[in-house]
Amino acid sequence: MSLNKQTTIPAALENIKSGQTIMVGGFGLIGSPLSIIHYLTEHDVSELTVISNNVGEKGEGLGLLLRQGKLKKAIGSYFTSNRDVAKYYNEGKLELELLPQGTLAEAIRAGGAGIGGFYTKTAVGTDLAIGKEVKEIDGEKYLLQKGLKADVAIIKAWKADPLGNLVYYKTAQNFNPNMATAASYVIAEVDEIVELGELLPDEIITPHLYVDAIVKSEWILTKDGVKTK
Amino acid sequence: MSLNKQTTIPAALENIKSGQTIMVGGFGLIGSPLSIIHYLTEHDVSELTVISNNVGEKGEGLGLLLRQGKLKKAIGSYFTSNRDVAKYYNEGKLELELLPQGTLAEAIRAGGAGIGGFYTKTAVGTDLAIGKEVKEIDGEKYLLQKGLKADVAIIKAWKADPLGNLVYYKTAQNFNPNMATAASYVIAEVDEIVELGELLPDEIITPHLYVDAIVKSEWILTKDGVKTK
Amino acid sequence: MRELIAERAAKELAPYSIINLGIGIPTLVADYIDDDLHILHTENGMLGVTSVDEEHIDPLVVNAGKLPVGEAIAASYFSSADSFAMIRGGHIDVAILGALQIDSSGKIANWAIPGRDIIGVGGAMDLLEGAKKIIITTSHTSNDGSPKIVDKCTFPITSQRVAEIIITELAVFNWKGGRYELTELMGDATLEEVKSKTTANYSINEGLLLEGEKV
Amino acid sequence: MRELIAERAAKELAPYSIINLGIGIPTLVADYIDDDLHILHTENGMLGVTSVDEEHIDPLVVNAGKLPVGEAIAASYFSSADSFAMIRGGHIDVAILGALQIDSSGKIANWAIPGRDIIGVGGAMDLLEGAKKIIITTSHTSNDGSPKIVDKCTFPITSQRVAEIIITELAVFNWKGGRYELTELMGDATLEEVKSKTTANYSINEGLLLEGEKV
Repeated sequence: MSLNKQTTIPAALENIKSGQTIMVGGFGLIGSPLSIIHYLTEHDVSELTVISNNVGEKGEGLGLLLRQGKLKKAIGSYFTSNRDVAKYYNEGKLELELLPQGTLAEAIRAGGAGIGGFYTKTAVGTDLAIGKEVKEIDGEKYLLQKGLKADVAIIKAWKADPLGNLVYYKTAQNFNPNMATAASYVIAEVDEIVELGELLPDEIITPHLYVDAIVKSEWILTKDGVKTK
Repeated sequence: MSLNKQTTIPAALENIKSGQTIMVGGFGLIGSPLSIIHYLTEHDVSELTVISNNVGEKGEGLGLLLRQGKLKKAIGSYFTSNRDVAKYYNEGKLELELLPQGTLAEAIRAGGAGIGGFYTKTAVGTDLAIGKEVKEIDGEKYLLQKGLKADVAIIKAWKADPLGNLVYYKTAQNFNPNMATAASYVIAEVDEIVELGELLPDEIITPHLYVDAIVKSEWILTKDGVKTK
Repeated sequence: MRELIAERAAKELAPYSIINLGIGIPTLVADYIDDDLHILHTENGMLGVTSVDEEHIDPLVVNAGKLPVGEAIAASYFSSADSFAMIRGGHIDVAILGALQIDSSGKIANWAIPGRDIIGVGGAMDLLEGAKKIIITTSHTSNDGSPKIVDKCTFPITSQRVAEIIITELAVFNWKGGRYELTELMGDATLEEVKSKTTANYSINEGLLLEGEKV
Repeated sequence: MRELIAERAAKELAPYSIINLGIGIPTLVADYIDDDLHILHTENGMLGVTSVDEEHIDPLVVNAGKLPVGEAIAASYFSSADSFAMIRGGHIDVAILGALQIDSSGKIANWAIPGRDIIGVGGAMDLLEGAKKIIITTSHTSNDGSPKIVDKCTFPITSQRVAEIIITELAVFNWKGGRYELTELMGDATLEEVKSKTTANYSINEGLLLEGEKV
């Protein structure tokens, strides 16, 4: 198999355009594609809708793009830890859509799996159920959540082979494998690119059919914060 | 961790009672818990509803239980290859519920994941949509499928540790990891039980919290059919 | 005849496409593709299917027809739910499937025969719904000589979705502008022969018409 | 005080239960459990969480509070969707969570404060809905001294589901027959003190009453 999906970050970013919906992997900065985000700060793009658990942290990760005014809307579960989010939201500079974390993760999986929507018990009878369809199934109440899809997903993996098979590192996995399935164009930032055949069939988490481009990481999360490699 | 879930097949089978719904792993005989099924032929049980892609093959695997008259109903996607199924069905001795294979797999996953139901485009406008709810989401038609759950799941894995972490063998995986999540009591038949810690965190497919009992396989599928080990 | 159809179908496959092969003629397509350029998916849970020698057969490594297969480099295995997530989610480029009937509206019937017990569907509906492109490979007529490419399916349809390409031992049809267009005659087949064995409404590509027949 | 509550909560945990710990006091429970008997799940994708020495900290191995954790023997990692499938699907035995308010009907408010922007929920609603048993660990009153165990939550509730156990620095309540029962006084707390700091309707276990107070 001679196909090689490795490319540079700037080349991969040609696929991200203003007004698009972008999924961004990570739990805070853990497992977030920090290098791609760094290049996005220099990429001419605006009015993005991001689907990500958080908007990075204050002034870090996706938080950088927020401060640049590149984000129009954020769909996620926990925006509290980046205090800039409340500020931009109150100033009318950022729209927010808050989902329970499990509903968010499942909606992304559903989007990738061709599931139009699903019924969850989570959030039934709470303020997050306002405006959502309720259905009784076998005597229990459920909320309808539609699947989520994106134009582009930028994700972080540990290792890739040139064809795009991916494995993840411990709790840096989080939303990344789900987002890999749910976007029209998927860019995987990885720490290591190994020879074809080096990732064993049983250890591959994301099969290559989900991945469009592989780029090498340049910025990583260390004990002392985000650093260049 | 001193918990050891290994037990004997007869002891594990005490959890299977007449009238229950049982999920049975496997694609035909591949990845089917053949040893547990063998012991079930000697277990006093009847009126079972089985959820399984097929009813084994003719006179093999689940096909043995069909011939013993232990099955009341089968929910699956492809009953054609076991010709006994049509015979029992026509004689009114077996109820059938036919689902597209992807809908079956997703319904089992949903049952295990606390999803009450989901919308799929598969089967819209076909005979398998008769009597099912249709919903339009973002301009496209979808069918509602409820999640499936069972009282007991009998599955086949390759290796287990004593705590119940499981890994599967190649295409013998199929429905097994999904069924492991969707039953009140899960019995995993495995070819090998390894020391705690021998299965690496990154290779575990079914985390132990899904597994209630581990039993060693005695009958396996070989090139020459089902044989004792 | 079956080989001829399979070989022709293989020519439709773009490099590096992800392909799912149904049972029957579609399975034969595997013999005509370049393992280095095409990637086979099987819905029972494997990406990177290849052929296997008799001596290396593993009874636990099979395709959706339960036939032994081999493992290509960079292959992966996954659960049934994950496999159908790929199919339904639109991640399979091409599904090559057999058919009992195809009709003027592009609909396919390939899972059930009226009068017989309907007891199996397998992955047919998911594949027809989810794959980005559908190629139907089939004999042009049934064993009894009756047309399979008909005006309206009398067998239960598999999906509302249109199949883009039909390849038989006589002809190749492409879906275009709301109907099938006959784009190629196979072997020695003639327009007349195709016409006599096809009750579906279809157009004929200009290149296949004699000068006088063109509209 | 926080340690006292955490230590008491640990006593509620059956051997080999699968436990998810929320942020705050619940996180401290980890210090009082036996790693050989209890298994910790964290919703960001790990089963088999343990503590970690300063020198072995890996910035990419964290719990849901983004604090560094260690990997117990037989641990496993998984995606967010798989992790919440475990939670929502009823595969977590116990969730120990903090609360802003708990009311007479057993409902919990622990994700939003009226008047402040509602911009974070995380996994709170999933855990409260999906875990088999809920233990609430919280200070008995707010920083301003107002009761947290109230007649009716004035803060937005997290779920319609009832929390089975409440543990504070003053008391332990168990949900029983449609209301909370005060089953234990903590440290030197008295029935009077609990009564004065609790506006919820609750019953008192007979064993805690003096002979004359029993009904």
